[in-house]
Amino acid sequence: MISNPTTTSPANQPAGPAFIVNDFSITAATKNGSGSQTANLALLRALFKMGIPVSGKNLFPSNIQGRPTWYTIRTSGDGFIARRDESEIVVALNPDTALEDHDKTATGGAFIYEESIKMPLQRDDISYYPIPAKRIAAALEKDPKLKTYSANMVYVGVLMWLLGIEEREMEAALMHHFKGKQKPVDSNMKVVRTSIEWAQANLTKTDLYRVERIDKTKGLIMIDGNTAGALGAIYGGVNFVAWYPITPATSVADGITDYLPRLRIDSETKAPTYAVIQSEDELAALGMVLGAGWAGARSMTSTSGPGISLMAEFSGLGYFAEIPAVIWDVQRMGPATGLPTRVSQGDILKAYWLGHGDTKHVILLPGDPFECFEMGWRAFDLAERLQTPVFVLSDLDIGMNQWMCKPFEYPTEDMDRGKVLTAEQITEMKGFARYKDVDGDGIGWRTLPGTNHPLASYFTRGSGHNERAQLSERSEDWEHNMERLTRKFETARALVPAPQIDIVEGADIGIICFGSTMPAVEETRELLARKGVKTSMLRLRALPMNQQVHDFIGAHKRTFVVEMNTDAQLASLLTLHAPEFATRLVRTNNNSGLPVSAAWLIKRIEGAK
Amino acid sequence: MISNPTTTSPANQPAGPAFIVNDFSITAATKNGSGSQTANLALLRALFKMGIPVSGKNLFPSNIQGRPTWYTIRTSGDGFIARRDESEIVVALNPDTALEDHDKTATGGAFIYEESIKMPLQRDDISYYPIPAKRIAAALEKDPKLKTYSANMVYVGVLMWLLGIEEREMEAALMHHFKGKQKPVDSNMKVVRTSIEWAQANLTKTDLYRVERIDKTKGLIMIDGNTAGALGAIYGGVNFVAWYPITPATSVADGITDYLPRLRIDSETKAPTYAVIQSEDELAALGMVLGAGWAGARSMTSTSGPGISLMAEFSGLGYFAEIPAVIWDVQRMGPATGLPTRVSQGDILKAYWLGHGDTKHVILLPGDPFECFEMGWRAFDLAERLQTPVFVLSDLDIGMNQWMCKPFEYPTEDMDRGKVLTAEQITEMKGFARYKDVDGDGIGWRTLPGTNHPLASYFTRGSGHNERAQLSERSEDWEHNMERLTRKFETARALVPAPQIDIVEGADIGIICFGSTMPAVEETRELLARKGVKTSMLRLRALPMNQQVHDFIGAHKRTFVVEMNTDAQLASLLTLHAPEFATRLVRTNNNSGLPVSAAWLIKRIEGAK
Amino acid sequence: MTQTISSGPSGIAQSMPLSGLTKKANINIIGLEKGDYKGGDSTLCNGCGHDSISAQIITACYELGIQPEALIKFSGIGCSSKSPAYFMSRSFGFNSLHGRMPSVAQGALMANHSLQGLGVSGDGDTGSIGIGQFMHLVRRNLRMVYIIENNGVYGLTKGQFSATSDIGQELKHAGKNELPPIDLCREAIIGGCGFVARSFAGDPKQVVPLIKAALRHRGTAVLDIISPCVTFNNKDDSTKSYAWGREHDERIHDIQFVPNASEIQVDYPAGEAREVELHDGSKIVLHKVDEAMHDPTDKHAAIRLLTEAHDKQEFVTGLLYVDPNRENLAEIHDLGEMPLAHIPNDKLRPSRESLQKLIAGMF
Amino acid sequence: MTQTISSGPSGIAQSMPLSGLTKKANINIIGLEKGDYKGGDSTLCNGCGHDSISAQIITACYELGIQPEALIKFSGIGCSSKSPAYFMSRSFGFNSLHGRMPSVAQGALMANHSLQGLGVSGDGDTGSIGIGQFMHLVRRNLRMVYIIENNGVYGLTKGQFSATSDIGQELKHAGKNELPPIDLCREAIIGGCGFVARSFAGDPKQVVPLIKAALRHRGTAVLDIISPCVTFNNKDDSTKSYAWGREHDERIHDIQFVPNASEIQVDYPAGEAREVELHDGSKIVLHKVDEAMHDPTDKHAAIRLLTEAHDKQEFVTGLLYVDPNRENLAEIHDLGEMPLAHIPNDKLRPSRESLQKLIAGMF
Ligand SMILES: Cc1ncc(C[n+]2csc(CCOP(=O)(O)OP(=O)(O)O)c2C)c(N)n1
Ligand SMILES: Cc1ncc(C[n+]2csc(CCOP(=O)(O)OP(=O)(O)O)c2C)c(N)n1
Ligand code: SF4
Ligand code: SF4
Ligand SMILES: [Mg+2]
Ligand SMILES: [Mg+2]
Repeated sequence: MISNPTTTSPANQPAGPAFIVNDFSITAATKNGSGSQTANLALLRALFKMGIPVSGKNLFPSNIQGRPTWYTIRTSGDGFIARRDESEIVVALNPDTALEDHDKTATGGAFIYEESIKMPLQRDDISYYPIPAKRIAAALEKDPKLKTYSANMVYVGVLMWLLGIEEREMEAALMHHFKGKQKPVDSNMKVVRTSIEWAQANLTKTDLYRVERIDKTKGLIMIDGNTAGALGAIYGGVNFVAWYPITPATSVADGITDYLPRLRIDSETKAPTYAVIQSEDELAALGMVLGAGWAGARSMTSTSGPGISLMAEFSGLGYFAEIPAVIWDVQRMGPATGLPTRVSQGDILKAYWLGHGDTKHVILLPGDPFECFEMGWRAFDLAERLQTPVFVLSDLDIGMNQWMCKPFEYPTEDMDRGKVLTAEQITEMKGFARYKDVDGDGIGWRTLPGTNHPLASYFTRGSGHNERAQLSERSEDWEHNMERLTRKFETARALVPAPQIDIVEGADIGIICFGSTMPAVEETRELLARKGVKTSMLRLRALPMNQQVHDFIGAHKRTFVVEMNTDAQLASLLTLHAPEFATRLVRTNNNSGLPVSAAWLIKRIEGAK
Repeated sequence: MISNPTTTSPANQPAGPAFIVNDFSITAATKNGSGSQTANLALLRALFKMGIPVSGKNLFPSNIQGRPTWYTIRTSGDGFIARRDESEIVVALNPDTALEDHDKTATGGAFIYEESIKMPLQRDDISYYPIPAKRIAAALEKDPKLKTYSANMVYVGVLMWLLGIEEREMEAALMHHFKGKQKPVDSNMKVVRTSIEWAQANLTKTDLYRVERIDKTKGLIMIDGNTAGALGAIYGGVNFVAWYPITPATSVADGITDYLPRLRIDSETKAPTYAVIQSEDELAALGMVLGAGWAGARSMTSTSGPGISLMAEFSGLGYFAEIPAVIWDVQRMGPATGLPTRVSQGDILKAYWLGHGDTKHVILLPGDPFECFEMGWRAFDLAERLQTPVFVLSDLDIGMNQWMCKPFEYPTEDMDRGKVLTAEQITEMKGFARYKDVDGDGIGWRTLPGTNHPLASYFTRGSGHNERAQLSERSEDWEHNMERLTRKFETARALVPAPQIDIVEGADIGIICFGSTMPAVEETRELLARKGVKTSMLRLRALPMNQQVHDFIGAHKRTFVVEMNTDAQLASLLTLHAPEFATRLVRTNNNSGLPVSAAWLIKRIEGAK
Repeated sequence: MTQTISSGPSGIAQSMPLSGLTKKANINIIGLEKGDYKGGDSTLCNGCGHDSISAQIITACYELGIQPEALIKFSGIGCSSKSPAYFMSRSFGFNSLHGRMPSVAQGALMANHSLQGLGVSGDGDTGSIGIGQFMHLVRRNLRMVYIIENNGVYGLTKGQFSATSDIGQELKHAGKNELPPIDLCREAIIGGCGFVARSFAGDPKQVVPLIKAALRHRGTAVLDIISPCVTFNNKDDSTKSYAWGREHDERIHDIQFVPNASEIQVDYPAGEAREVELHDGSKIVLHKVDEAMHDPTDKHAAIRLLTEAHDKQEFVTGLLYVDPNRENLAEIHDLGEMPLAHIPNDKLRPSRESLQKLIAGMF
Repeated sequence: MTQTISSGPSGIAQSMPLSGLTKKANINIIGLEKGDYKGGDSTLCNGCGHDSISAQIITACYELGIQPEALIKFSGIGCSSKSPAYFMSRSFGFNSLHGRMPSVAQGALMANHSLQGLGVSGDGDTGSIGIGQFMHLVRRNLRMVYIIENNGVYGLTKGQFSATSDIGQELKHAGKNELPPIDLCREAIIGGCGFVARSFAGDPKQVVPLIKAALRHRGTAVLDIISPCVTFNNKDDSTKSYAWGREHDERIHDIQFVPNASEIQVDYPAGEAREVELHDGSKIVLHKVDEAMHDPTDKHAAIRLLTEAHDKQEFVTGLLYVDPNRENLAEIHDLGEMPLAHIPNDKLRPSRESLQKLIAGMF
């Protein structure tokens, strides 16, 4: 391997003030199914390995092959990883969108396009770089199937030359991508090197963008939230999973299915300590999960909007029969089938109240893959402690995009299996009453099916029951039980993860957000701070909300509620949580289907002034 | 027929101040499946025909035979028809509950019991009347099956004697019950007359309750809300119904199925102008209803809580694909299976937001059978005008109990079939765009499948689409479409039935309610008024709410929100509707599963003082 | 106006082409060109079996002279369910919910039973999440053509097992399938379906006549068409792959559709022919191609044939079972000629007097 | 502690009674009296077929010496689904949602496959809303006994048609049923079920041995028991009514359960006997009672028998089909002896080191 092959890259000439370093976005426009993901992820990771903070956002269609796809990589020396609205470096490999990609290229930017694409190139505010991607690929690749694939590695090479991306980090990135298999790495590097050489020989750099090794990613990892959630569940001891495929949640179950055999085979018996079932639909998925949770397993499912709707009846049963279960909802754009490959936070109010009658649910709100892992295991402790379904609301952006984040933290607490009575205890107690609030926290003690004691059993049902789990239609029993469930919800309020709060002295403006909007909010606050505008922030990490949320709103003149949906669902929940401050809440919602940008948020906040 | 056989009734002796006339409750305690419904409904209607305002509340178990059932008839010269908490006249035919029935009898009241029931009778504050119901029935009835049945008519006779209920009105009531069939009327009257004679010969009246003919029911009818809703739908031109059985909604579909053949056979072709399908479940029911509504039928389903949960996904599709449909939800007590034979208003918030993502629905809230009929037909006009599913939220009390109300009013408006383009119009317009807001009200023009024009067709889908109904994943198209749907919801706000409002000069107290709590609210206001406490009232008749609701809350120091659920769902919706007045709302909810009483409400209002 | 477009329960018999005619002219019997039957551009993968089926649907409807506006396209969710957007743009279409096409179709076609229904679903859409609605649709015998584009995999969600996946089939994350496939043809027959056929997307010669015959059927006509997913399920060891299909595709007979009113069956010598009369009077002529002659009116034989093939993990193609005698849903409900959706308002709202009478009985 | 209560996939074989013993003593092999198997007071109608079945379940479990705590009762919603509250109070019970018992049972019995599952459902619960979950349960072959208390009507909602109602059957509001009934036994066989039987609630002599045999089966055992609804479906013209049952109940053979380890079959002379070996080694001995001898290992014969009976609207009772060879769901998932629900926490959470290794790969 050549020690430093890219010294000749124009980007590596002594900079001069004009160069813009580590602070721009690259967008590659291709067709889905053409294999550009390898190219894009390799670019992303190579930059990451150069110590440059990056984020990658994949904008893909809801089909399998041939439709326009855009992958945007943001580099930011400041460490901002939110989506930006424009791109300076644009790679156009898809003729269908080349013109619009061309027009969208930011002033001063670079437009790199497959030479065979014929189009008017009349902008004088950007640099043009035609590249023979197809020709180079064809020359190197015999298998026709693989030709289009290799064409992607050509633009990787050209970008490396253009921006000064280090070859050894690219090789390391590909090594990571191909899980250490040398063969594919070599064949890809061959294309990359050839392309670098071609660029060196045929192109002259006229734009001003380049990257430079720094050390702002030390100690961080790069991972997607669905894989993180899957691992979190596995380290949380999940041992029963029933699920039904749906974008963008499928990779949660895939991650679980892939990692379980490696991590969870009983070392003595060699038997699996788990079972994963792909059910016939979402109703069955949650039905199985409740059955397993009831019988004592750590049980979960993963789905998205349409599945949440189909789980409404079983969610109500889980709430009322008080059965532990974990339900991951990786949110996509609704209503209805909506936009399966676009992000949204449109289920938060719906999941909170899912099910007819007086149901309400505990919800966890991870803000990045690090929290997907943490809430992945914590959800089971909460579900078994509270004996109720616990929802984890992630979204397509966290779930399917690569995020830079802290390395996962090994569970800090032992598993909490909740209130379960053994046969011995029942003997001592001379029986038990399943739904009696013996501890005053609203949570009864349960027994697991098979507990070998004549007084251990009880009859679980979704219809009205008394403390002994016997069918009852008496008003007193019904009211008594509902009061206990309300008390239990108060217990939950105290147990769920507290919000992340940053109160700034003298700030009139508060910002409340949750989930994947966090990076845009952080960037916004930093940029406003630079302008001397102080803001406080509260990131909600769970429902129900606690007193801190109430006080936060009370402590600020106006609080902007940042969320990605049409009806300002979180703003509604906050209004109900803190009615006396209702008028201080400013609906700040966006439902474009794209992750929100700091530019948008700043406009909304300044516009509200 | 004997002109006035009951002159000898002690109740008919010159009154004397001591008698309490037309102002007490009668409760008959029997077992379900024993046929006591005939007896109770006959009593109810006989009193009604005597001009005495009455209401009947059936408290029945969720099984078919042999479990305790209580039927309570309230007589009220004042015209109060809300449920009362205690009963003065108690009939005990069910040994299983006789003791508790005995203890519950109001002081000064009468306890009438089957002689064979052995129990301590030591209260000196009530009158005792043992009756040989079984013996008389056995003597008159050969068929063993019918013996228990006839025993019920014995207490009818005894009550007639005891309270002075007129025999000819009883005969008329039975005639009504048996739809004019003389035979069953005669056999029942035989038991009744024998029992009257027996009572005359063997009992001495020692209590002070009796009835007296007045004319406070003139021009009123007595009917259940489900039958009313069924007829409303038929007069609204329903021509497709898909439904799945569930208590307490089943009698809506039964009513439709029973009346359609009489009212809706095409006089020329003799073909039915309708189709009713019992589907395999609620998902299929709403799927069929949406298919039919889309194709141009006036289409509806009826269900209760669990069915609402199962309809979540299709409701979202109906909202987003913009398809007219009518969904009746006769509410029962939830969560989960809950109490199928107990009343609740626990679906209002759930139905409003049914479906994942940003869905919200138009909801009608009938207050009595009269409005069930009116909203029964109006719902179709709204659904077709607004091109969206319209929910009608009734409840078990309105739906299954007999209510005294105004006679149904024949539809005051012609059918509104909404915006539908013909082939001719499309020729003129040279095509059309299904989801274009041409009129500024957010409602596009639609065509019906089969419209014979090459440009008439469009492709309906639940995924993101542009104005031409083509699949689109572009942010602008999505946002544009969601903005139009929001605009359409504003149109709905103006179109739905306005609330019923009664503002009282100088009243600080407001009361907001909806549905079956109306009678208790009216009684409460009257009784408070007599004490000099002024109250205003707003009865919500639909969602979304309009400005009047907002202003009403603003116009009162405190507004009590009366509803039957655990989580004060309407109070939540009002908080979101009028956040600046949020703190003026007083949660006044009850979830005992029984219709609320004025006594309870007065306590809550005075207690809040 | 829509009264004129079609012809009620008896299908679109009026507009049936005279034998052979359509073959010569490049307009069909109702004066339309094939282009009038085309749809939007497909977004499916190159070589997807579903696209071939779309082409065959177009051919069948064009050759039969079906009025595009008189046909409704239905589907659920999936790659297969996207395909109605890729044929017959002049027809109305309803792309419903995953597994719920049957209920939507029942509602729409009961509201307007004069229209022809053609549904396209997938094996996951019908066999997994949708098996319940499928069974009940078939039981009610709604008049519609129900095409299952069966690739034994979930395409749109990138390759999971469906209820028709083979035992032993392998997929990236899921590993090896160990559950027996559901045979949707057998389910249909047992559910009371009167037209059940199976074919292979790569065999237009067999598929087109089957679709034509299905369009003539009185009730629900189920076509289970093996339609390879080139992207996620085309290993040669899979029964749903092209390679596999070509080898194992075991014919029982091929079919020539003979429209009404045609007397002579030119190229079908008597003796070898066996006729099945459909409800609208048109006939299907079956030709024996090998000794495994199958009588499609014999339910027991059909079930046995399928059970044996199923146990061998093979599939037989052709018309498997026909019973034109069972009433369809519209007939069961005694619907008249006029579709419910066209009944004028004055016939939908009973008279003022009728209401007065009812109220009189409520005092 | 719960490890001790039962015995993993091979059922509760250890605690099996010696032949005849249980008949004499009034305690069974595990020392329990029949009273230990009783449930709460029934709230069903007097004479409801479901109550007879509850009694027969009690008898079967008592005579087999099943540990009540080692059995889970499941049900959906309906009168039938209420009945688990009326037998074996010492067993855990889960009265789930309408039509969704199969999914709940799959979850519970995969979480603890050492327990015996016994589900009670209705024809509406299984055949109408629940047919989808039923088909997929059978396909997965979960080890459980699945009893359908089939009365051809919705009892709890006061008499509507279910998917198993007879053609021509009449009901108050709904009028006449014109749709063919779904035969749940045939569906089960085609779905891959390895134990399918039908009987009649009024025939304990046949029902009890069938339940016993079902409790021994390796996978899903489906018992469709005709169970008359005296209140809403007992017109003598209904196939589900007592009167009808007595007349038409067409036997194919009666069954005597012979437990393991019993050598002599006292009252069953050799020669007339035909044995089917179940997975746990116990045998079912079939006695031919008339010329219509049926071989329950012959799938084709079973399907044909049912198809003929179905077309005649008759039903055959007895053991219809047996195939003890297919792996059950727990076996397919290679579950070990220890139920998932009993695996200690330290085996559920991988080591700190393993996480460090994974993270190292994410830089
Ligand atoms: C309720 C619901 N669950 C899951 C999905 C995700 N989903 C879309 S298509 C599909 C499977 C499609 O498989 P199949 O019917 O075989 O069609 P194919 O793509 O193979 O043609 C699934 C699970 C959905 N759209 N809706
Ligand atoms: C989702 C849902 N829909 C409807 C109902 C109402 N419901 C209760 S039992 C029942 C039918 C029961 O029929 P079946 O399964 O045959 O049991 P049976 O009462 O006849 O024994 C119905 C429709 C319900 N409980 N849940
Ligand atoms: S993924 Fe498979 S089924 Fe879907 S379009 Fe591609 S080839 Fe066809
Ligand atoms: S209604 Fe029928 S099924 Fe229900 S308990 Fe009564 S007899 Fe049994
Ligand atoms: Mg498929
Ligand atoms: Mg039943």
